[in-house]
Order: sequence, then structure tokens, then C-alpha cells
Amino acid sequence: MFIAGAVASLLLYKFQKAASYIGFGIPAAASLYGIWYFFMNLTGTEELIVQFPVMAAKFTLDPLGAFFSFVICLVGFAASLYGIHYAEEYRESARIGAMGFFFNLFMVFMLMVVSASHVFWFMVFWELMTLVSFFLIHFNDSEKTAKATILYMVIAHVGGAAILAGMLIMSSAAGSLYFQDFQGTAVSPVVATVLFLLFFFGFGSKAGVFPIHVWLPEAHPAAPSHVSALMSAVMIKTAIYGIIRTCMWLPLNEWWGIMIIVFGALSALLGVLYALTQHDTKALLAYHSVENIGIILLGCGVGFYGMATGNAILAAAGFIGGLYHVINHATFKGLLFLGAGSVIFRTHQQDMEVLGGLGKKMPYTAFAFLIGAMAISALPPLNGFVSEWFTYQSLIQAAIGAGFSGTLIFTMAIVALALTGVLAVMCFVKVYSVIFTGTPRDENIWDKAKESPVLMVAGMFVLVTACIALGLGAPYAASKIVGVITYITGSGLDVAAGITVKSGTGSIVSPFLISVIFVSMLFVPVIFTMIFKDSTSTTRMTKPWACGAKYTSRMQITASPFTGFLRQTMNWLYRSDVHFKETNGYFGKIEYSSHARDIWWDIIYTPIIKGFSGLARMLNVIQNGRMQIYASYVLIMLALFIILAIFG
Amino acid sequence: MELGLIVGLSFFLAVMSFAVIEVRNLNRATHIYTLQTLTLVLIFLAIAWEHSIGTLYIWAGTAFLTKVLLVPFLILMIIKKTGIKHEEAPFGGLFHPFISLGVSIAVAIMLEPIFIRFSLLKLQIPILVSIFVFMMGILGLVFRKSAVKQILAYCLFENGAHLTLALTAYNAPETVEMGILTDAIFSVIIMGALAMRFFHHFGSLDTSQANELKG
Amino acid sequence: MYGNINSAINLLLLIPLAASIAIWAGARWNNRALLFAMHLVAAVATSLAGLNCVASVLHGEKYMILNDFLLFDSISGIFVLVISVVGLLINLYSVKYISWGLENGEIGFNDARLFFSLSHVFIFTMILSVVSNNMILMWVAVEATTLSSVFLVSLYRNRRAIEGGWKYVIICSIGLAFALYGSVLMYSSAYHVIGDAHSAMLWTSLMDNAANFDPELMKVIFIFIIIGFGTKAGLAPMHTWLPDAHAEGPAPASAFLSAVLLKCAMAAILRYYTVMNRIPDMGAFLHQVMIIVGLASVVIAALFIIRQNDIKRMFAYSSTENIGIIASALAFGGKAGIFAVFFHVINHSLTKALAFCTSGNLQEIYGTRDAGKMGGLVRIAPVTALLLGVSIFSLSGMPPFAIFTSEFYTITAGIQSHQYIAIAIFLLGLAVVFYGLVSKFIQVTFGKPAGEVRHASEVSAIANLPLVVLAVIVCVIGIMPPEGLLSLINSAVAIVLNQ
Amino acid sequence: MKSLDILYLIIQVVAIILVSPLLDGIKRIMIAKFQSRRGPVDIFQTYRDIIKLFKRSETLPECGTWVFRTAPYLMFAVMATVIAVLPIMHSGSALSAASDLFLIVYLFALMRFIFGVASVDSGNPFAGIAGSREQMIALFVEPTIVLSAVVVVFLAGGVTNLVEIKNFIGSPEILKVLPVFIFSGVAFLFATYVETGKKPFDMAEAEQEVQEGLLAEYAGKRLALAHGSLILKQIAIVGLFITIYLPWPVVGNPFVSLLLFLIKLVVFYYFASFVEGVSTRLRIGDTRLAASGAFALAFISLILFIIGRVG
Repeated sequence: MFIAGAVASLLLYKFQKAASYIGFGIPAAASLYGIWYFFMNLTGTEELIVQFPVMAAKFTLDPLGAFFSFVICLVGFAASLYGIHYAEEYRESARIGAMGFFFNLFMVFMLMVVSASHVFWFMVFWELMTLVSFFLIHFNDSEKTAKATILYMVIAHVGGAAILAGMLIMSSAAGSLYFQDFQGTAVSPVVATVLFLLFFFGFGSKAGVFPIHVWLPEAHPAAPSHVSALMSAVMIKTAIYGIIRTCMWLPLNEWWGIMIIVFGALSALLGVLYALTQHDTKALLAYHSVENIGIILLGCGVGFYGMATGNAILAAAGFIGGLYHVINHATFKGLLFLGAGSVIFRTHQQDMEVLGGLGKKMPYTAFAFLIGAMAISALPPLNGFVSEWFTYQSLIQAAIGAGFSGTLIFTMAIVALALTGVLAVMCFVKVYSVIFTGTPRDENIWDKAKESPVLMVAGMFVLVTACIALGLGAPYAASKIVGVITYITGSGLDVAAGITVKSGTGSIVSPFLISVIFVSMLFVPVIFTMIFKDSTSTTRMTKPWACGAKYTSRMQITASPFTGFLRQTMNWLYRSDVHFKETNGYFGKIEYSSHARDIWWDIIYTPIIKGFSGLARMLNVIQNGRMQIYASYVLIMLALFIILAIFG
Repeated sequence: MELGLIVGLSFFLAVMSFAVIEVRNLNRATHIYTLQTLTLVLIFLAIAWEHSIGTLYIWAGTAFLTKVLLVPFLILMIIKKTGIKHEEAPFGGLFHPFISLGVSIAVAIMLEPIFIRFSLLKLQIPILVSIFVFMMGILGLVFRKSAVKQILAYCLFENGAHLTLALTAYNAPETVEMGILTDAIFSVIIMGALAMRFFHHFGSLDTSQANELKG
Repeated sequence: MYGNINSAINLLLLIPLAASIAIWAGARWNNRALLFAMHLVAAVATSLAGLNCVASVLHGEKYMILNDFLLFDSISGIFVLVISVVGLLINLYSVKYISWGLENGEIGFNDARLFFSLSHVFIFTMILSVVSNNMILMWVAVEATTLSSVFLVSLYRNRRAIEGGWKYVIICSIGLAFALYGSVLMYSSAYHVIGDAHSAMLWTSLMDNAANFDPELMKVIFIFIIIGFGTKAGLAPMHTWLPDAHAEGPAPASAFLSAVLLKCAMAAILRYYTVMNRIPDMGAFLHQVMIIVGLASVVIAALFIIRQNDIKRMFAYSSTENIGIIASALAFGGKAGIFAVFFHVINHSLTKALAFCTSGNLQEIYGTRDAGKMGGLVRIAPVTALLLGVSIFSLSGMPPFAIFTSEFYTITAGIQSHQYIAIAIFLLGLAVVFYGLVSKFIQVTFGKPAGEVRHASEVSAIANLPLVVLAVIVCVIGIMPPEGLLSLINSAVAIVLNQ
Repeated sequence: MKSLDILYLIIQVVAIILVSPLLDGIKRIMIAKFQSRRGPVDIFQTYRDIIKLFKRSETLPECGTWVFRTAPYLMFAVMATVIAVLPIMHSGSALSAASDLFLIVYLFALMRFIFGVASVDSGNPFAGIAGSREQMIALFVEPTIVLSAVVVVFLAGGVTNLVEIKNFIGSPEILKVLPVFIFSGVAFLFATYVETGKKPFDMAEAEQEVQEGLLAEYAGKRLALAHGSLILKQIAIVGLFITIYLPWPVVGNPFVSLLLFLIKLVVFYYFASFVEGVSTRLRIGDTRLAASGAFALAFISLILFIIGRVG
């Protein structure tokens, strides 16, 4: 049984705090085994009963669980390979040992969460996953991480409490604590809606859905890169797994699907809009996780809508879009984080404004980052395009079937998805080109930079091949996912025909054919150059042309002006606080910096915090030190209870 | 009304307890307290004689030994050691006595029917007075600032409780009664020791000065 | 079997009493080794006796001794188990703590002697209060615990300690006065029904013919009991003395107070609850009262925790909060609810003892209790940081640790009894507590030390040994509680619910 | 049948690539006439420029990575793919798997991606600004294109494959939903005009401000290819418009349909140059107003579609 295998190998590591090689070697091997194992039995269901006196823990591995474990192992393998070298950044061996220890625990707990099928143990591993990631984040220990982690822990804990409450209500209705008994419980619609809201917002808080996404851009940049890669690529997916798992129990109704879609669209749009204004690479990538979670939710929303309206094909189409994007997002987001990590590993600099021209010095990282950037902006030959294409198809198919408001919302979702695509392209053009291309902006970074160690690059290239394979091999991958979907919705959809991929409405696209045409078309310009090639073409290297003035690297466009224009037009959303200081005299140095604030922080969170601390201040009065007043509390309480007894 | 003697003694007891709380001079307050416990013992004897209950004689004896002799001696020793004769103004200021009087009488009237229903000796006035004394003790603790006065208040409500116990359930096993008395004595000793240390550190016995622990 | 149980229980009571007198008398001449040796011997002896008694009562047996004045059933078994296990570990730790106190000159040799002898009297009174079958004897024992622990609290000779001690005595005695009234009323009404003076006092007889007590009177009695023992247990509106008393005393003393003493007061309330629960239409009223008090303590304590800057006051407030949890679990009732009550009693006493002793370590390392001046504990004393981490995450209800399991049961009980609003408030309170505790944890362990560090070295291994044992138990009990413990708790639940 | 299609595909691509400089020549002559200046000698002037450029030697900024050097080839190839995919000559059969609406939209996105990265890679300040403007235009135009195209997809019963769409629009039922079709057609036309980067909206390659953006850094054969790819882009977007919205004289023979396509292309260019000659360049902020107008049109068509279908 895989779980026992994985647990044994990882736990073996847990007790012996060795240096980084062992620290990340074993999880790499374990996840390799995991990938092979999960890929094999995406459809079988096994069970593992672990006898604990308090509650018999039961772990069943059904296709849904297997799919998510496959995703975890895939990214886990790459991240642990990458981690072997990356851990050097944390010099003292105790720290690396501790990091390895927590890293393994993190992997084990995620696997357990995905396969737990008992309310108590699911909650135990769910909270443990948060606890371990809390420690991992604290490895680069700075003032900012303290604020980030407390925010992260509190939101995760409140989400956990909501999930626990929901599951317990469910279990009291179903009469037992095991998940499979929840399947057919008759729950009144009102309670079902309450449960759905509890689950959606409980898991949503972990996934970073729009209103509760605030912790994500704080926590991920603070963590070491391969940890934040694992967190954003995979941990968020466990929340999606949670939403799907819980909604399979409840008797669905249409409005839930539409609600998920609305939230998905909002998260997508706002995620990418905020990503554009970030200077810190990892914060930018974190906001992109919010955006991609939005896209996944769009797909799943259509899936749930289909299940609610009983239209199985629509449900299957929706889920394919959603689940396919889950695996795609895991691969290219992991890749991007690892890429950013290797940049930081070499330059110790997260702020994009200072980096530049690293493409020359770090060619492999540059190439890997480029593939990741193209995949995330869903450019055709790669996997991002295929999953967004599925989502488009499912939205169209849903729009045709729906009533007046339904079509309107679905079409608006399509437009939002398209807009997100454009903004994503803009954002990743900015990120890639500012870091890796152009002239270097900071001399000492430039000479220090060199290609990151072999294993880190190997880790990245595992994910690069995964991206390309998922892109070109779309028909094969999609048919595999259909197996999982038949488990969820009870009916599949013939998706793949040869090299093309079919959607519910019959429209087909074949990424393979496209790349063939693209490559053939590449020869055309080459032929043209052949024909006219009779000139003495000596290519001279010159400085870029700056209308005559001496070219300096400062003249080059940097990250913020690239999107500066967008910030002006969208200032109603960003309300960035512009800091403009005019120093002395006419030719004085002008200092200008504007930082976009996440306005949701003021709208939702500050009032809550103010409310609680205000309440606490009010209550503080009762503990004022004077004994007489304390004594009188006892008497007042006595009087109160007597009144209660008489009238109660 | 039943026999005049018990009723008279109980009224006398009530007046004495009011005086104990109100008198500012600590020495005189302790003397009044000793007088009060004496009347309590007399009540016990009167009831025992009246209703010919054997156990009450033992109760009266032990009460006399501990409460009339030992407790006042301890309190006087504390006053001698700290040398503080006079007590500060109480918490409620001028109208404090009226509040405590009013509240205690009200509570007494309210609780009395409940106690009377199951008590063995259906003597209405003494139960009323015992609850009154109990409440006077509690309110004394709440309103009074001086440590010694608080110890006196503690002994007061101890007497009240003792009288109630005697009236409602005199046939309780002896060990119980002994337990309560030893508790009373020990708490007076401990409070006294603490008061000495309080005086040593705060320079006076005014407990309202001690309000550093806030929030 | 009957014979040696009788002697075992007598032994259990006699050892601490004898020990305290011995220590007071024996350790006259100013040498520490003898003092510590006697203390350790006494502590180990008491806990062994305790465990021996508990072992005999694992499956719901019941023993009555001293012409039925003492009762040893599984309910008292649980509390004696707590006293012996937690008591032993705290005593081990207190030896080290007091030696630090002596070295730093905070306390003199006589104070140390007083501390040790009083702590044994304290253990004696607590065992008596839990074991006694007679209502008023129990009241006397609880009153005695207050008196014996006053000087434990005000050990340090400074103004704050005296103030804490004085408030503790005054407020508790006011509370207990009402409790006395309650028990007197209970006795008189029981006597009226049972008719025999002797047995009217005993819990066992009360439980048997509880059905024909008159509910009106019982309501008034229950109010007096809740007010009386509630003050002693630190339930919300009457908890004002708790932070002052627990924060000012030495760490082992406050560990004793909050880990064990509050539970014994809760034991008294539980006894009355078992009797009252059997009266036909009292359930609703009981539930109403307990819910108000339970939720009030959780919410008020939660709101105070986020404002605290002093580590020990924070843990004191978290004791009030956990007592509130126990009260709400009692209010939810049902099999899961009562199981949660007993399970939480054990979990909380273990975790709280660990928490207070770790704060003792922190005080030793940083020389102050103010969290603002602490920081970077991970680098200075990693083991203490780990212990602090275990205690804080367990208190805030993180899964691997014990308290999460008992909270899990409490919420299941709440949902089974359809108290959705109460559960919502309950979870909200827990979330606020979580924020308060974890933010303090981050402030202390990570970052750079703000204030000056007294001696920046790991606390000596001997001091940490009992704490590590405590930490391990807390982790293990959460997930894999031992078989014996479960049967003990289930039999106690059977008694309460009168199955 | 498959090999025939490939043959058609190659013919189609080669023909359009050869014709494209011709169209550019027409445009330059038209504009010159409007501004009453002599303009180039004849419509073949662009051919001569490109051939000349191929012969010239090159200068490259030394900081450019391989992305900058290969960008012209990539851009040219992408545009060629789009043209190849348009179902002008070959309709139906295996190749139709590649001609999908969203695919083409995202191929344009790929083009923008390469254009953006190359422009920043060159290190040239003006090219950088050009790259960012290119993205901005797309931001305004994309929703309109997608919305109007999606409405057409709804009309054609949810299938996004261009071949089916073409057959549907060619067939008589289009008459029933004509108003919806016209509105979305107008919106799409406007969006294509903006996308082509002609006069009022050619911020990315504006000569005066940004020295033709990306082209500034290229020289020799790369400049030729870059210039060629920009022209091809204009033809591709217009081609997309024509295949969806003006397929009318549906004719069986592929060659004739290719000819018809070229003729429509020339007519479109004729009108486009007319508009270009007259208007002046807008600030990028103002395009927002224009774009939202187009988006409103597309939205009306959506509402009409919904009412039409429900009613």
C-alpha cells in the first residue's frame, strides 16, 4: 500500500537529522515511487485501517485521492530534488536537518490528508499540515515573517474550525464518523446550504479564494523557495480536493455552482490585477496562485452546476477543465517558484527592480522560467492552454444550456477568463524580461550571479518536461482524468481521439498538430533568408540605440513603469500610496515610489481586528485591581442567577 | 412569638453584629465581637435547654472555647503588633451602613422561607437573624477597607453560618461541626499572618492600596 | 482485596500530612540537600499510593471507608490520578525551581522550607476534597486547600505577591461561604427525605434517592453551589482573583493551583451535577446555568488573553478559558459531553502544568515575565522553545496534542444536543485564544531578544526532564490514549449519567 | 484527402505571404495621396525595401539574449501558422482539428508575448515602452474580440471550430439571427481595426514617439522579417474577420475561394488606408473610451442573442 510505504520511508528520515543530502534524497525517492504508484491505479480503491483506541483511523485511496496524491508526488519529487542544493542557503546543519525533517512531515501530512476518510483524522492531518508549514516558513526568520505567519495560522485555523463544524454536523446527520457513510444522507436543503457555505469558506480560506486570499501573498514569499513552491503548487490543491470531496456528499443545488463560478472569476481577475503591481517576485507568483485557483474554481463550478442540473456531460466537461488545470497549475507554478528560488539563491534579492540581464549568466534557469511563464499565460503548445481551453468549452456548453441569468454569468466568466489571460501575458512578459533580459542593473549582483547548482536545475527541468508532456500529450492525460471524473460525477465523456482533444460541444483542438504546423512554418522565414543571402552579413555588436545619448542601464524600462500605465487607469482599485519627494533645486534627484495596497485588507480585516481589540479594551475595565469590586462581582452574579431561577 | 429569651438574644446578636462592622476603633470592635460570640453561645445553650437537644451543649462549649477566647486574642495581638488603632473610611462612604443593612434584611427575608421549610427547629426569628448576620459579614468584607475589619467580618459571617447550621441541621455528625470550626480558626490565623506581612510591606492595613495587578 | 484498599486510601491521605509535618520540623538546620531529599521522598510516596488506589478502581469499582466518610469511585479515581501524576512531575520541577530561587536570593531558606511543607499539606487537602463522601467535609477540604495555598502564592516577599495572596483569600472565602450555605441547605433537604442523619451527608445515598428531592429547592442550592465552587474554580465573572494569584506565585505553585486545584473545585461541582442530573425536570435549568457560565468564561478569558503581555497572566487566563470549556462540555451533556469533561480535565492539567513550568524556565532565562522583552528563544534554549511550543499549540487546540481531542468531543456533544449558537460562540472564543497564544509564541521564540538575557544558556537537564515527560504524555494522550485510562473515564461517565 | 489538404495549406500560406508586401504598398500610396505628397513610385515599393534589407549587414545590441535574436523568426512563424490555420482553402478533414477560435486568439497572445519579451530584451528604452503599450492595447481589445466571437459560437450551437462556423454562416439559417450577427460583426470589425495597429491605434509602432518600438533595434534581415511579420499580423487578424463574418460567395473550388479571399483583403485594405490617412494617433488613455464602445456593441449582441433564443 503506497501510504504505508511513503510513511515508512519518510518517517525513517524523521528521526535522524542528517545533512541536506539525506534530508531531501529520501523524499525524492519516495515521491518517485509515489508518482509511479498513483499513475498506475487512478481507478482502484484501497483501504488502510489503522487501529487506534480512540477512533479507528481509516484511509481509503479512491481515484480522487489518487489523482491529488499523484500531483503532490510529482511536484514533491521536483521540489525535494531542488531542495538538496537549495538547503545550503540555510548554513548551520541543524537548521538544514530541521528543515529536512519538517519538509518530510509536510509531504507525509499532505498525502494523509488526501487519503484520510475519517472526520477526526482528516482534521488532525489538516491542521498538522498548517502547523508544519508554519515552522517551515519560519526558516528565514525576519520581522515580516512573524506578521505573515500569524495571519496565515489564524486564517487557516478559523477555516479549519469551519470545516470541523461542518463535518460534525454532517456526521451527526449521517450517524457515523466515516466519510463513505456520508454519501446518501438526507439533509434538509437549508442545512445543506449552511454546510456548503461552511465547507466552501473553510476550504476557501486555505485555497486563497478571493475574499480570504490576503494571507497568501504574505506567507509564500516568506517561505524558503522550494517550500513555497510545494505550498502554492500543492497545498492549495488539497483545499480544492476538500471542496470536491465535501460537495460530493451534499445534495447540490444550482446556485452553489454559480456562486463558485462568481468567486472563481473574481479571484482570477483580482489575483492577476494585484500580481501586476508587485515588485517582489515571489509575492507576484503568490498572487498568481490566487488567479489560477480562480480558474480552477471556474472549471469545478461548471462541474457542480452540471451535477446540480443533472446534466452529466456538462459536469464531466467542467471537472476536466478544473482538474486538468489543477495538475497544470501545480507543474508550472512549482516551476516558476523554483526558478525564482534559484535567482534568489544566487542573488539573495527578491526585488525585481534591481535584477537584470541574468539570462546570460543563468541560461538554464532562464529557459526553465520562460517555459513556466509561457505555460502560465496559457500560450498554445504548452499545458496551460489545454486546460483553459477545456474551461472555455465547459463554460460555453453551460452558457447554452442555462436560462437568462445563467448565460449572462457564464459569458461574463468567459470574458473574465480572456481578460485574465491577457493580463497574465502582460505580467509574465514583465517578470521574465525584467529579470532575465536587458542590461544588468546592479553591477555587484551581475558578477556574483552564476548558474545554480546542478540538482536545482535538474529539479526545474523535471517540471519543464512535465509541462511540455502535459501540453502535447493532452489527449492521453485527459483520458486518464476522465477515469477520476467518472468517480465524481458518475459518467465520463469521450475526450480524446487520436492526437486531438474533444470537448462536450464537439469542438476539437490538437496541440500536437499545432506544434507541427508551427515548426513547419518556422522554416518559411529561414528559406527567405536563404534566398537573399548573398550579402557580406557581418553582425556588429553595438550598444542599444538611445537617440545618440550615452546608453546607461538606468535608461532601460524596469518592472513598475512597465505596468505603470495600468496602475493609473485602475487606480480606483489599487489606491496606491504614491510617495513623491522632490529634493533641492531644479536638477535635484526626484524620488518616486508608489506601492499598491491590497484594499481588501482595509475593507474586511481591519474592522474585524479593531472590533476585537476594542471589545477587549472595554472588558479590561472589569479587572481594575480594586478588591472590593471583585467581591461585588460575586454578589451580582448570585443576584443574577436567583432572578434566572425565578423567571428562567 | 415563641419564647422571649431566644428571640431577645437573637435581636441582641443582630445589633451587636451591626456595631462590630460600624465601630471605627478596632480594639472596641473586637470587644464587641467577643460579646457577640458570647450571645451566640448563650443562644445555643438556650435552644439546647429549651428543646433539650444534647448535641447543642457540645456545640456551645466548642464555640465558646474557639470563638470567644482564641479568635479575639489573635485579633488583639495583630492590633497590638501593627499598632494601628483606627480604621479608614469604608468604601461606600457615608451611606454605606444603610446599604448593607437594607440588603442584608432583604436577603434574609427572601431566603428565610426556603430555610425554614426543611429546618428541624422551626424558629423563624433566629433563622432570620442568622441570615442577617451572615449577610452583614459578607457585605462587611465587601465594603470595609481595613484588613483587621475584614477578618472580623469573616468571623461574623462564620458565626452566621454556624447559627444557621445549628438551627436547621443540629443533628449533623460532630466531625462536620468540628471541621467547620477548625476551618474558621485556621483561616483567621492565616489571614492574620498575611495581614502582618501586608502591614510589613504596605505600611498600613488599608487593603485598597493594593491595586497594582491590573488588566 | 477489600482490606488493602482500605489501608491504601488511608495511606494515601496520611503520607502527605506526615511529610509536611516532617519537613517543617526536620529541616531545621539550614542544609538544602536534606530538605530536597525529604521533599522528593514524600512526593514519590504520595504519587505511588495514589496510583495504587487508582489501579484498583479502573473498572468502576467503589470503596467506602471510615464508616462511609471517604468514597473512592472512578470519578475520584480520575482526580487522584491527575493529582498523583501531575503532582509528582511538578514536585520534581519545584526542587530545581526553588534551588534557583535560593541562588538568586529571591527567597530565604525558611521560605523554601515553608513552601515544601505547605505544598504537601496542599496535596493532602486536595486529595481529601476529592475523596470525601460527605458533603460538608468536602467543603471543609476545599476551604482548607485555599488556606494552605495562600502562602504558596505569596511566597515572594514583595507587594504584588501579598496583594495576589490577599485577594485570593478574601474572594475565595466569600465564594465558599455561599457554598457552605448551599451544602447546609442540601443536607437539610436530604435529611428531610432520607431521614437518617448520618447517611443524609453522603454522596452515595444522595445519588441513590435523588429522584424525590423537590426541584425548586434544588435550583436554589445549585445556584449557591455554582457561585461558591465557581469562584474557587475560576469560572468567568468570579475569576478575577485567578490571574493575580496564579501570576504572582512561584511557577510550581501556580502550576499546582491551575493544573490541579481548579479541577478539584470542578470535581465538587461535578458531584452536585451528578445528583441534580437525576432529578427529573432539572436538566434544562442545569444546562442553562452551565452554558451561561461556561461560554462567559471562554469569551471573557479569550478577550483578556489577547491583551496580556505577561506570560504567566496569559496562562492564568487560559486556565479560566479551559475551565469554561469543561463547564460548556458539562452543559452540552450526553455521553460525548461528559467524556469530554473528564478527558479535558486530564489533558488540561497536563498541558497547563507544562505551560507554567516552562514559563518558570523563561523567567529563569530572561529574568522577567514580560513577553515584550523576550525573543530569539529558539537560538538561546531550543529545548525550552520546543516545550513552550508544545504547551502553546496544545492549549490553542492544535491536533496532535491532547486538548484538540477533547475539544473535538465537546463540539460533537454540542452538535448532538443542537446547540448551534453556543457552538458558534465557542469556536469564536477558541479562535481568539488561538490568535493571542500563537502571536505571543512567535514573539518569544523567533526574532532577536528584545531585553537583556539573564543567562543565555539552556536550562539544566534535570529541570527539563519532568517537563519533557509531560510534553510526551500530552502528545501521546491526544492520539493514542492508553486502554486503562479510557475504561476509567467510561466508568466515571456511567456514574454521572446513572446508566 | 489528407495530403491534398497539406498541399492547399502550403499554397495558401505562400500565396498570402507573397501578396502581403503588395497590400502594404497600396496602403503607403493611398496615405501619400491623402497627404498630397508623391509617396512611393508604385505598389511594389515594399517588395524592393524587404529585398534590400535582406542584403544589408546587421547590428545587434550586445545585451540581447537568444530571445532577441530569434524573435523575428518566431513572430513570423506564429503569424504564418495563424494564416495556415484559417479555413480559406481546405475546409473539413484532419487539418480542421487545428483551426479553433480560442487557439487563434491565444496564438495572437503568443505573438504579443514574444513581441513584449524581445522589446525589453533589446535594452532600448523606447522598445520597452512599445512592448508595454502593445499589451495595453490588447487589454482593451481582447474582451470585445472574445465576446463577439463567443456570440457567434453560440449562434453556431457552441462549436468553436472555424470550419463548422464557416459552414453555418454560409448556410441560409443565418438570416434568422441576422441582427445579432450584424452587431457582433461590427464590434469585431472595430476590434480588428484596433488590433491591426493602423493609424489611430498604432501606439506600439508609432514612428515619432517610440521610433517604431521594437523595430528600432533590428537591422538587416531581422528587420525585414520583423517588418514582414507585423504586416502578416495585420493580414491574419483581418483574415480571421473575413472567414467568420464575410464567407458569403461560398464556392467549392479552393483556388477560387483563395482568390475571393485575396480580393476581399484588398478591398478591406483600401478602406482601412482611407481611415488611416484621415485620422491622427490617439493617446493610449483615449483608446479606453473607443474600446468600451466596441465592448458595449458586443454586449448588446449578446443580450439580443439571449432574448432571441429565449423569446
